[in-house]
Amino acid sequence: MAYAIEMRHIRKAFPGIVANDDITLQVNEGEIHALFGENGAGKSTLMNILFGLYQPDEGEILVHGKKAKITDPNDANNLGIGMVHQHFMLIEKFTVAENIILGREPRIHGRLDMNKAVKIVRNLSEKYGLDVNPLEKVENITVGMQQRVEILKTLYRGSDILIFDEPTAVLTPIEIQELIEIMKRLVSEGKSIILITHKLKEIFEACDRVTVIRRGKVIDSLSLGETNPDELANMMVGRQVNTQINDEPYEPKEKILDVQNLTVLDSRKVKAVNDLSLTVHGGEILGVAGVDGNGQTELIEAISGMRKVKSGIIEIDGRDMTNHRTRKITEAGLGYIPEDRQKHGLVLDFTVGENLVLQTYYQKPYAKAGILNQKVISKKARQLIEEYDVRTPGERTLARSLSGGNQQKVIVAREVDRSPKLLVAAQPTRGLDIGAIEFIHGKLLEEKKKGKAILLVSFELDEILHLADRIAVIYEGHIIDIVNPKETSEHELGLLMAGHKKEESRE
Amino acid sequence: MSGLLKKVNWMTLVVPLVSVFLGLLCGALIMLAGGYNPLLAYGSIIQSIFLQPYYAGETIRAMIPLVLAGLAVAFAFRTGLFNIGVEGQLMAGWLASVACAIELDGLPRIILLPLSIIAGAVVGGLWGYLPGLLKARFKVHEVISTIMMNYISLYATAYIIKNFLYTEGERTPTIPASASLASNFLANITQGSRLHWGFIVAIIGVILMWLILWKTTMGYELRSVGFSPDASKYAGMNVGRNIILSMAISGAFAGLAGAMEGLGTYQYMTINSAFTGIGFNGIAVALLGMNTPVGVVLAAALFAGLQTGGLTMQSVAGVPVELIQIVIALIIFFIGSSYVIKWALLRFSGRGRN
Amino acid sequence: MSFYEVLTIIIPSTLLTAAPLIFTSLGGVFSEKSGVVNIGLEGLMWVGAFTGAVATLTLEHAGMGQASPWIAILIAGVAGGIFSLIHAVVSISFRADQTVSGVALNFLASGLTIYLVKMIYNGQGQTPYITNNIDKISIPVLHNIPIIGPIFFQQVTYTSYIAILASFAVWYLLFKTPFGLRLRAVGEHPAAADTLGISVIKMRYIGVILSGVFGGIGGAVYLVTITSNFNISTIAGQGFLALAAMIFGKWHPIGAMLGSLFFGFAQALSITSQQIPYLDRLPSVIMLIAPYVLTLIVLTGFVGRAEAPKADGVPYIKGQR
Amino acid sequence: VVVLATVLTGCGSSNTSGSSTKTTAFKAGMVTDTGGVDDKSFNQSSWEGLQKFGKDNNLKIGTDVKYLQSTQASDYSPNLNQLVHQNYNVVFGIGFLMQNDVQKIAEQNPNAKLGIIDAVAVDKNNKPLKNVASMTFKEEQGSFLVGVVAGLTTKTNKIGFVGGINSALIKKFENGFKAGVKTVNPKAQIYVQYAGAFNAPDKGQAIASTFYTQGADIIYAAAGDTGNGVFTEAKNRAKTGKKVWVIGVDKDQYAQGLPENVTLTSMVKRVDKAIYDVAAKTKAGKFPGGQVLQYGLEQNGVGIAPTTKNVSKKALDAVNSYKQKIVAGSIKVPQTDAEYKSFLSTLK
Ligand SMILES: Nc1ncnc2c1ncn2[C@@H]1O[C@H](COP(=O)(O)OP(=O)(O)OP(=O)(O)O)[C@@H](O)[C@H]1O
Ligand SMILES: Nc1ncnc2c1ncn2[C@@H]1O[C@H](COP(=O)(O)OP(=O)(O)OP(=O)(O)O)[C@@H](O)[C@H]1O
Ligand SMILES: [Mg+2]
Ligand SMILES: [Mg+2]
Repeated sequence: MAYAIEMRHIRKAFPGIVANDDITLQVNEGEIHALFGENGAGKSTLMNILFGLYQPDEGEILVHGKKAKITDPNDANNLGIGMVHQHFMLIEKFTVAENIILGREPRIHGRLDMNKAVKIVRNLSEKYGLDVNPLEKVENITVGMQQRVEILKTLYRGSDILIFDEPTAVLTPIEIQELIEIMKRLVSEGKSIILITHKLKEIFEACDRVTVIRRGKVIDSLSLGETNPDELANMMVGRQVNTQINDEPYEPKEKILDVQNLTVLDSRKVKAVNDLSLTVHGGEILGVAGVDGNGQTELIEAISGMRKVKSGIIEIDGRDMTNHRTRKITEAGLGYIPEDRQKHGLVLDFTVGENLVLQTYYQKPYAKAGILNQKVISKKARQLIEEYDVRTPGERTLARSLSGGNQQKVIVAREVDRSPKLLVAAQPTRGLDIGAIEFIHGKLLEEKKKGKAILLVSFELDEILHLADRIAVIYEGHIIDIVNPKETSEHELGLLMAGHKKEESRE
Repeated sequence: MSGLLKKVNWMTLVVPLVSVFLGLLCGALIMLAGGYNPLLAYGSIIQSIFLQPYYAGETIRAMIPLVLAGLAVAFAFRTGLFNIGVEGQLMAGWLASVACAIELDGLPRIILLPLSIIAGAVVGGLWGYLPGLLKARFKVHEVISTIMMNYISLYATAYIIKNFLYTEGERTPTIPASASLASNFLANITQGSRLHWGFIVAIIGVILMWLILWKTTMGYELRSVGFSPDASKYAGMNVGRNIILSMAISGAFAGLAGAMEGLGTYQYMTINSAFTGIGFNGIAVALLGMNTPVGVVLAAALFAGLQTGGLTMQSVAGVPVELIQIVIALIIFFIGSSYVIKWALLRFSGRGRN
Repeated sequence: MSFYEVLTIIIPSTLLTAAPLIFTSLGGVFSEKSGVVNIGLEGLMWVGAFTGAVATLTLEHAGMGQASPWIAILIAGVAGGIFSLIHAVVSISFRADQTVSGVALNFLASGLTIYLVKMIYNGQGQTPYITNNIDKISIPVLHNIPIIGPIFFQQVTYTSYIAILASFAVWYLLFKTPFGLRLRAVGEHPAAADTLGISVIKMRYIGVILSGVFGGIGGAVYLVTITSNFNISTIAGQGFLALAAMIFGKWHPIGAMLGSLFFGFAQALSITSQQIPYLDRLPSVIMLIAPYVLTLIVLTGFVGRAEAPKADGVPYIKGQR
Repeated sequence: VVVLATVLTGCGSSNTSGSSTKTTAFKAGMVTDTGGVDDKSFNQSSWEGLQKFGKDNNLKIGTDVKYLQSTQASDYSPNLNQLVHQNYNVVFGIGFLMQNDVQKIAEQNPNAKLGIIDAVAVDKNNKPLKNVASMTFKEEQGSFLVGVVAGLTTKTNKIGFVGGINSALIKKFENGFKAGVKTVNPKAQIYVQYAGAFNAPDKGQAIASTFYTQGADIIYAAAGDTGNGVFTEAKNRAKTGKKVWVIGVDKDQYAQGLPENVTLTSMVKRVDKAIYDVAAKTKAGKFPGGQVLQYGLEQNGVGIAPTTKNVSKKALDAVNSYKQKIVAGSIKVPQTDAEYKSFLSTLK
């Protein structure tokens, strides 16, 4: 029987890099096929080719056994191929319905027929159990719902082959479960799905078969019965993976971060952090677990002085830092690895060197009396590039042209090198491949050894379970419970993150 | 990789040259279409500005405000801002310097002259400060706000002159000699052109911009905020302050340009019923100069030469002066399309690479 | 003068000065909604006014009489559309900075039109006067309506009403038709539109060309109703005023129309006020700068946030990450 | 023709440029302000005057006799310089805006001969410059006469005056005009407004619209291109059947009032005459350097337009008699607001 999708010997090169190198991908009718690989392995590129956004340099594509020429998304749509993109493709000012019908608008004598559109959307969302409000503006709906809109877009176009590019990266554990349900339902409706993800767990939960790609080449294509997580992980990176574990003994030193009854409003003036208290001691990693949107971002922004504190106190190393300027707080000993490396962590159009002194450019020895000392700066840069093994032609290269993982390394180097008393790390490994993750985890543990206090915020439960000495679970803006990783389970954490607190909770 | 970098640098030099060439070429074609003789026309320009001291002098004179206006635009560009308001800031600075010179007549030269120049810079700076403030506080896009400020400046300066500094001939009184940049010496060696000491100010401006942007922490912050306000904020910089600062400095350069006209070229300010055009030319100069101080000087030289020479071209080859403006416009278009020019050049030089 | 008399003077001249602004600002709406900033409106009005003059003169000469200015307006629209192609090519296909390209467009327009005038009218810096301009008239029947008749329907030109109707037509086109939805989509999130098979390039070209057509019409209307000859000072900032009106109207066709009317009113008042007791005391400069100051105030958001299309001014490059 | 001229000028300049001093024919040149030689105003009539001079002395138009157009104020000086350096025997600066540049260049080139319109060129200590002929006009006298016409023609006893830029020069037009009106029609009411620009026909039209709506039936426009807006408005009104008049300025603007025929008369200012006059004197070796030549009624430097189709017999007679009086000096026409005040008091 013919494959739903068969991509033969696809090659695609970008300036300076071959993204896809003789890739062959075969997806059976009615299966969920996982595409698994490091960042930059070439997954998105391959899918963008399948969807007609890029043209392959070589190779051919067969859809349901028939040769297909896909030069733009229209062709893909006509062939029944739909794609849910890694970065959502939604127009925030438009309503859900408008976003879905865009490009194939129902009309009555040349005019938009919105009523019909709304009806269609309602029917679709009922049929597939994708609950959305057609008349709501996209800017006002949750990420999870936005993703449902993306899926509906493809269904509205009658796609029977759906591509999901890293759909779970932006989702909370609960939403992830829902999504997996939805995908199974779609398959049972006779659709075929290609799922891109970095998360082994999901692959084994959701998929039938998997194709592993590394640096643009297909390593293997096998059904999940025949393999196991470790094997896949090794295939992906091409070597033995040894995940870092926090095996250091836990002996907290003096209090470094002390947050008391903190209340912070979010941009919509709603209490995002609500009477929250926590402390972090030297020589410990405090993991903050929680579903996205429970106040993590606001908490960190408050600590780093990026957001006004409504009430409460923040003390760093015994000094009151409540509502002080970021610069002052940094100087008081805060190191900060922000959530969005490209937007907040780096000046992409600065050189690597300039980025490495982004926090210290105005201090001796990098500057005297307002005059920069280029020599010292580049010397320092070269040293850090060496030390943190940042893969870059040199310190004069623009940060923009660095790869995601290497960009993150630059930030870590900058923040850790200042050896701050308190290191706040938000999603430090999001979207990175296992190699880079290893490296960064290693650095965090080193700092702990040095007796620094580390506040680690992450949506990846296993990351927290691996690294944290204590886990503070945040729910609706306050710490619902603090648990010991050695004695807790994903199940318990899941419940806490969902707001269910057990009666006999440990201390 | 380093090879690729070299190619890029090579590009940044070639693109402006190609653009200028193409601009002049199109200009020639237009002249042919109009039945004029391009060789005679361009010849007359070169002949006049290189062989006749008067026009050489006038060219340098015209360069002075162009350089400063160009620096103003370039400086803002470097910090991620597009200052279309140079025109208005220039007029504000022009009036301020002239007013200062007239009102404080009697002060000794060593005080009055610098004071008048600074007055121009300060008021020009203020005129840039406001859009900066609006952007920092209310996210008002500077392109729009500076356009609005241009017209406010145009009408306001006219009103002030009319009502407070008026004299026969629709202008302010002439400034006292003690505040003048004009120089008989310079005039004499250039057959009585209006060349004045302002060129020193322009040179200082060029050096200043270079120092500020690349040698100081202030410049580091300005560029950082220009490239990425968010990252700068996370790095503890005061984004708003830097935006305002940048616009103010840019405006100050523009104000200086105005002061040069007021204290140097004219010795007074006329009631302008339309814009001087210097500000808009400044945009072209900055772009052609790739927003680098030296580039700005070279670009200013080209445009000043074209405009001064254009007058000779009019009388010798009979070509309407508007042609010069057309050529300048075309050059901007070509510079703006550098992406295509690079692409084309790479195609041509492509054979060499695999 | 009685207050009523003042109205019968100010309102008609408001309508008169507003008409060109309305057309041009509608042009601005088209291009910016599609995601292309258009600082070049001024230049487009230059081209429109120039074409309007030359075309009318030619048609008059060909004996078209009263019809000449009307046909000329349409020709000017075409000319504007063609001229705006430069902006489209440079800023959409060649990915030049849209503001830069717009500035250059203004340069080119003012240089080229005067150059051409000198070509066509052997060396003269301005065109002759057209004899058939579109006159201010009293609208039949309507001007007899008591009270409002003399205010709104006397000493007016049809172009003013056409302009106002046009703004509603544009509103309908942008917000009630698939074309409008797509145009706005391209201005908000081109990549999204692209994945849905909408050609971003094509839509933006259409947006810019339409802005050229309307800008051209605006310039021509200004010429045939007000100046009736073209010279270097015919178009002096009306294009930027239209730009301001568009922003003042928050990138919305109806808003742009109201903004234009308001600016027209400010100008009319700045002139008539000098004949009105007490008002004649206040310096006319206040009225002159009012539109610009008010635009700034609007932008500061005191009058509600003005939201530009999200991708306004951002060149679209396929597959850029 | 253009091409030919090009080539001629081409070689013409190549041997005059530099410091060569060989000058064959007599050469006269002028520099226009930004208006250009077709501004339907004084730039144009200056050029007409110079061309006539050229023809009468069969000099080559475009070379021996030529003009340079300025596109911005900063062009005046280079343009004037260019003609001086090309050894033109006499170089005219058109308009008071050029006063400063003319003075400067006159001082720098003592043996160049220059002329200036509407201004008096003086040196540092306000002495007339030896090598500049200053040509001024008694606009108030001409304006007085058209004022008389207006005063005798108005039916509504409401008359308007639209000025370009409120300056001493235009004040002469205004006060002369008002004086003329009041002299023959004391109860006439006069609206006065300045557009603030010589190149804003839209403003001119709006002001005219205001005046006419207020009941004025005659408007005197001394406003250059701005005045064209007044014509547009008048023609509009005429088309809708209202009888309104415009009084033109500088040249005989009768033709511009057609086909609706709205031009009552015009106050002509014979700049062409002055230019021709000075050019001729110079050629004859009698360059009136250092003199201030005032062109008034008696020199026929100003006056009412030759076309008098629309002027009543009665008005024409009045005009002639007043002309006598003014020339004779028995009427001193006011120039400034102050003089106008005292003039009014003498009327009572
Ligand atoms: N438009 C582009 N221009 C240049 N290089 C590109 C482009 N798109 C992708 N690449 C490069 O091609 C390689 C494959 O990129 P791709 O996005 O397919 O990786 P990926 O597997 O999707 O990684 P991730 O998991 O981070 O999404 C990467 O090195 C990437 O940097
Ligand atoms: N838009 C782009 N244009 C040109 N080159 C790009 C682009 N995006 C990425 N690249 C190049 O592709 C390479 C890989 O980029 P990418 O961001 O995919 O890194 P990655 O493969 O995810 O690495 P890591 O796993 O460390 O994140 C980088 O060296 C980068 O220079
Ligand atoms: Mg990546
Ligand atoms: Mg990807």
